[in-house]
Amino acid sequence: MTLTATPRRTRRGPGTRAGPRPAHRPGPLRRFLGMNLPYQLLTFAVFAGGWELYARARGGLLLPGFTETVRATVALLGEAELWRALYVSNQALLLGFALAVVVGIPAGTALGRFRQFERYADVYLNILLVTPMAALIPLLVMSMGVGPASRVVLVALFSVVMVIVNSRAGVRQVDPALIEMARSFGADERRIWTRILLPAALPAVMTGIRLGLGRAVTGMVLVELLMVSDGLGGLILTYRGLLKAPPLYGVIAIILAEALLLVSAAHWAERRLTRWARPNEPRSLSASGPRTARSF
Amino acid sequence: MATLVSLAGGAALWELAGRTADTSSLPPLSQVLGRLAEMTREGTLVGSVGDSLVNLALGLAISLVAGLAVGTAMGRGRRTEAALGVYVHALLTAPSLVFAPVFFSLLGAGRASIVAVVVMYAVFVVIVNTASAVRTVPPHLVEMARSYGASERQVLVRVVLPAAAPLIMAGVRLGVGRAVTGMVNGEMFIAVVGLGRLVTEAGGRFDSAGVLAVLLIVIAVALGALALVQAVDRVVTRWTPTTWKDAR
Amino acid sequence: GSGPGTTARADGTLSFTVAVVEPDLTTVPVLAAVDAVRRQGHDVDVVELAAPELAIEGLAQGEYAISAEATGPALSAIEQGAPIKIIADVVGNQWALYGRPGVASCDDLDERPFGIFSSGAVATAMAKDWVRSHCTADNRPRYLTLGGSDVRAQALAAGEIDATPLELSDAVALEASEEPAASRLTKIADFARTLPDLHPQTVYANAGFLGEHRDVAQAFVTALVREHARINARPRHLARLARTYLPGEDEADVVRAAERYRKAGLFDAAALTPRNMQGTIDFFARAGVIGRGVTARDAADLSFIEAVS
Amino acid sequence: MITVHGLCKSFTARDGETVEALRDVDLEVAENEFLTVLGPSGCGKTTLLRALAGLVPWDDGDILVDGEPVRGPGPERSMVFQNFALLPWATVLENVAFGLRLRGVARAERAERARSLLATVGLAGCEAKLPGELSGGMQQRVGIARALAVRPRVLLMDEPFGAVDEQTRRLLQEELLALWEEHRLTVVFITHSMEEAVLLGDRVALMSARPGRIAEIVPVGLERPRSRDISGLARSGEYAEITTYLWERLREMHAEHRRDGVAS
Amino acid sequence: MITVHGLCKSFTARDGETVEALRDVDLEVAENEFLTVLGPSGCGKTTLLRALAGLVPWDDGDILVDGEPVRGPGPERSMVFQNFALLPWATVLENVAFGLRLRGVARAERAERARSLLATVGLAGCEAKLPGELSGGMQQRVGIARALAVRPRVLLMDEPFGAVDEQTRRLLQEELLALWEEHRLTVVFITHSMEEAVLLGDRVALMSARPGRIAEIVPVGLERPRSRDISGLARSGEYAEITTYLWERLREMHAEHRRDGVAS
Ligand SMILES: Nc1ncnc2c1ncn2[C@@H]1O[C@H](COP(=O)(O)OP(=O)(O)OP(=O)(O)O)[C@@H](O)[C@H]1O
Ligand SMILES: Nc1ncnc2c1ncn2[C@@H]1O[C@H](COP(=O)(O)OP(=O)(O)OP(=O)(O)O)[C@@H](O)[C@H]1O
Ligand SMILES: [Mg+2]
Ligand SMILES: [Mg+2]
Repeated sequence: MTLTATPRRTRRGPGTRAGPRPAHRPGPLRRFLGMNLPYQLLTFAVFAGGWELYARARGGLLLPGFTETVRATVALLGEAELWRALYVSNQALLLGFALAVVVGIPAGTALGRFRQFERYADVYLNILLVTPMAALIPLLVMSMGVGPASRVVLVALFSVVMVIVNSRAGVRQVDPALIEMARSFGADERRIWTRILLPAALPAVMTGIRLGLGRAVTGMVLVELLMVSDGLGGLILTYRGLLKAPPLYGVIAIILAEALLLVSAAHWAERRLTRWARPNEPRSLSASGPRTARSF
Repeated sequence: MATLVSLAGGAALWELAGRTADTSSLPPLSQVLGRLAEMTREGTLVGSVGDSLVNLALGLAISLVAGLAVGTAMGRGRRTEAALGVYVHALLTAPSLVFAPVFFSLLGAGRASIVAVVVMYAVFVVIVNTASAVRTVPPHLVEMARSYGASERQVLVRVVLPAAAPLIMAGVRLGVGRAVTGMVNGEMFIAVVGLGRLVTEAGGRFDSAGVLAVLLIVIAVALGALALVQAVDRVVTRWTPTTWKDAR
Repeated sequence: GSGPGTTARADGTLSFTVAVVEPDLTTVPVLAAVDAVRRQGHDVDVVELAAPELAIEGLAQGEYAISAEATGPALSAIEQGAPIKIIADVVGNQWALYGRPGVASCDDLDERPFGIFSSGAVATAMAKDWVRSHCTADNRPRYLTLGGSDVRAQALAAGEIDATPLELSDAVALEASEEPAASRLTKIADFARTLPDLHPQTVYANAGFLGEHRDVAQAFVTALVREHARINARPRHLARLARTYLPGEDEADVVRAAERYRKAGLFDAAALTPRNMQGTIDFFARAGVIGRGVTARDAADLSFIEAVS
Repeated sequence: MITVHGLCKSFTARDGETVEALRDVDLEVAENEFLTVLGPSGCGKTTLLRALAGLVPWDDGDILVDGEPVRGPGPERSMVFQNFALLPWATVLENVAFGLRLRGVARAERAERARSLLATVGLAGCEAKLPGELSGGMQQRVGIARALAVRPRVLLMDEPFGAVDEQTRRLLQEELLALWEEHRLTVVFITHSMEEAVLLGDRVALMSARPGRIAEIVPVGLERPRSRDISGLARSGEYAEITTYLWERLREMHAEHRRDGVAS
Repeated sequence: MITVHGLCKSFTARDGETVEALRDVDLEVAENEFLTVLGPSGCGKTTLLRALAGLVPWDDGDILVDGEPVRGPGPERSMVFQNFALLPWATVLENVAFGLRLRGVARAERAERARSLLATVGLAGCEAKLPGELSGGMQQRVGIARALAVRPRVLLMDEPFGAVDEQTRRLLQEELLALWEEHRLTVVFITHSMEEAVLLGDRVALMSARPGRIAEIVPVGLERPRSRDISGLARSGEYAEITTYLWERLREMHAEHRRDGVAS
């Protein structure tokens, strides 16, 4: 809440009752409670407290207390090993995710534009969506080896579906009037793609990128847990093998933090890039943003 | 129809690639199907599929109930959203498998742990989609109901949930896909049972045909579950296409 | 107490749980011993887990009474005060260092890719230990962190790495596979020989269970020792057991591998002694898995195997 | 019947800016009067109507219906929405019966009342259709039937014919007038069509924008009943006179508005 | 200038049913004529305009522009869309320059021409805004500026003021007439407002529905230029006369239409 004064009352009759629910100016406590932070803090406290109590009551070797975990996390952040692991893991993440984007956006847009193509490819997209990639890892090792290539491919496989599905949805919901308008000015198919389809699908594509990023983090960790016990996944395996629960959960917390950070960054970029797509009137009914999830 | 044609095409392509590539990592489809028949005959397969399906059904049921409840609460209440939003999004993006030890600690290696993994995989998509579906319900419909004196519960039952149904169903479809993945992963990485066990064993033997055979089953299960959801979806959201056609 | 996983029944028999980790040939005698205990009227539940740490956690909580797998996590748990005791050997040191054709010693491995697992694993520790003692300072392989033994076996077959420690079963499977390069792998070092005191895989049990139900634990250990003896006496016994307990496996592979395990004399549950137990502990301490200060007396209760003979 | 006194209402937009939607609005609507409200876009017409319906709280002032202060939606008032607000998943019959259902009317009676109202608005036979299968004009008639089904004494209508093409609009206007004449309703009818405001209303309330207030209330002296021949009326001299007057007033307001820097 | 001869066009709907959108349409539009097309919803007005623009293929008949058969969009024709069809991600300036960009006009010239046209339509200063930040009337003016930027000789307008409130609409009508008078364009202007058709057009083409055909072409004898005082014109006797005639014709058509069982 800013300091701008609420509108000056032009007149206040004696004993007026203002409306069905009186719209008082909220007091400082109400305003504090009106913000998100208190609720976030509250849930965090409940969560941390519950964790700590449970761990104290019947903690096992693999279930450390909350405070221990926080201490271990802080200690981990000071260790070179962690930073090396982050570096190693994120290499695969970066390359794999880039691959997913480079492949996924054109594939998705093509699927959205060409109905016929889509009808045939749809079932494979569904298959890709439900296939447990973890089961494929042994095959991948057999065919691609254990080098960086297979890690990159696996990360890409994990994230590409989200990018494809959302790009497709984005292209599908492009206003046909825009395409027709471009044609009326003599645009050819290539121009329609570059000037209409891609920009119009951008919000949905960005959503796909955000979701794909989350999946890519999963892929990165999974491949390290199962195939190449290096990087963050390797750290997890190590601490798990040594039954060092606090740093184990420290690594998990750091992975979660990274995922959240990346996704927030993508969200931020999404908002910057697609400012135009946001409904600027709270009550606008039509432009409620791309219905991306709809077409999965 | 197109689906069948393209599946047949894919199968042919696979067979061809498998025969020409001649590496052990990509056996031709016929060999995989042969392996599948063999596994069925041995009797290991049927029991495993049954096991897995029970895990899947339980996990999915919990995910749907919890997902719809939490999602609706988050979509309707700003405070719930504020309180839970960060966690839901963090857990949506997090690699669920790293929580395997937690489930093990809390629930042991029985069915409960695997069901928990399934829920972990599926529930957050359902929550997020339900929340956004509920949030994007046209406000004028809610206002209309209120103008006829609808109570909060009536607004929810008569307006919000029906209007949100299409998007919610989209979330459920995603959730089903994720649940199948969760089922296999839980069975591979906590307690070795069901289809996950078959995959692990085949993988350990470098039996590509075996891995792919089990995978075919998993995919069939997933597509079956998806088809079921889609059928429900069609019933629940029969009204959507007609309005959308005119809404141009 | 012996924990929530164990209950005594009215007729004096027990109901308890044994956890096995990704069962393979080495687990088969354990399963056979469980059946022997069952025949005495006890109700034994067998759960299959995906990782040894999960078994250890369950043991520490008392969910499981007995388990058998990697020694390292058990020692870590014991060091952290978990009520766990090592009671027998499950399989001897089955690891060996394998190399590509032509790789015979450390000289051939200078700056070459050398596959290891995560740093806590025993295979990693053994490999590094070997490198430390066999390679000169300017003659070091380049470590490449890969997955478990099966993944490394594949990588070795595909020529991605030049050398790696492998489990016996994976080496056998590799030799039998169709990959042409695989059949000509060289065994660079046999860890059973270079590290004679190391017992990387053992049977361990919840300490409370051991205290309260000595007779049942004894019955189990006795049965295990007997099974091992039978395997060593009759070549086809292991293969027969495998048929019962690992029905999905390929018959020919199992027979081949069983023969190798038997020949190498790896099945000897009674092989643990206070001396080699201490040697094992010292090895893990050297490798940094546990600190110094754990003694064989803390970690193991060898009275069961002593009581068998 | 309806008394609005000193009504003030501001919105705080998301960027923290305050929009004064209504300032000091005074209004009296008599029993059985047909009041039309005319004003430029964004002047606060909808806000006023939502306040009358008890759907939004306001900052200051009173609204009385039959002398009772308004505290929320009430059974004597019923609203027709600009964008119809039909439930797309419910059939036409269910939509019309929606208000009755919320009020616990039994199924059989619901159906009967809805059916007879559908006949009144010329939609007999469409009971089982979905709203998406109807044209805009038909949808709006469903909305009107729904509003009438709860037997309100006050009908609040927010640009109900805005989205309808001109020919259909005229028909709907005639039907509305006929209904009003028959049921003796009190109607507050918002529009931004001057023609419509004059042809339908007993009085036209002209609103000005930023802040929204009632600039003037113009009585319309056209004869009643008008439902028979609206188009004929539109060619009368009296109509032309009122329209000319209103048009000038609007133009002045519009000019002021533009001068104040708020683009149209 | 434009000759349409025997134009037929059917659509096959998704359920396999065939809709005859246009049947045997004949039409002549002279150089610099302002032709308005009036007809009920769904009668095929948009289809006709899209055919003129070269955006849809037709089944039978010819369209000639300057004696040349139309085979696709051409630089001499330019369209203003009912729903504006502005690129929501591009600034107002980029939107206006869109057609120029597609035609390879250099950046500097593009910007200059767009800027001057924006000034013409009264939007100087809005160059850097996004369409979402403009009101409906302003958006429509951007669409008109975009259509004019490519210097067409024929302007095809599809209910351009349908979504705009009445006051703004009148202003836009005046601005359009002024532009038309200045640039000597040929305009085909679709509307479903009778008033608009009469006030703007040299002739009004009345269309009937199912199948869509030109029922009648009514010349409008109102004096030119009209851009100065459209509202004044609307009160003239001549206007009333034409409107009355058109209204009766539409009413007849509407009645036929309803009799034929196609609800409004
Ligand atoms: N929920 C809201 N939050 C913020 N501002 C609002 C809200 N509702 C309305 N306004 C603002 O209040 C003013 C009046 O809005 P209102 O909807 O009453 O106008 P209107 O006269 O009905 O316009 P129209 O003819 O376009 O429907 C407008 O400036 C609008 O932007
Ligand atoms: N792409 C299409 N597929 C099938 N039918 C179509 C298509 N486009 C138009 N039609 C049909 O053709 C007829 C004429 O449509 P058109 O859009 O030209 O009408 P219109 O006169 O512009 O109507 P309105 O005033 O509502 O804009 C309608 O019955 C419509 O349903
Ligand atoms: Mg309004
Ligand atoms: Mg049209």
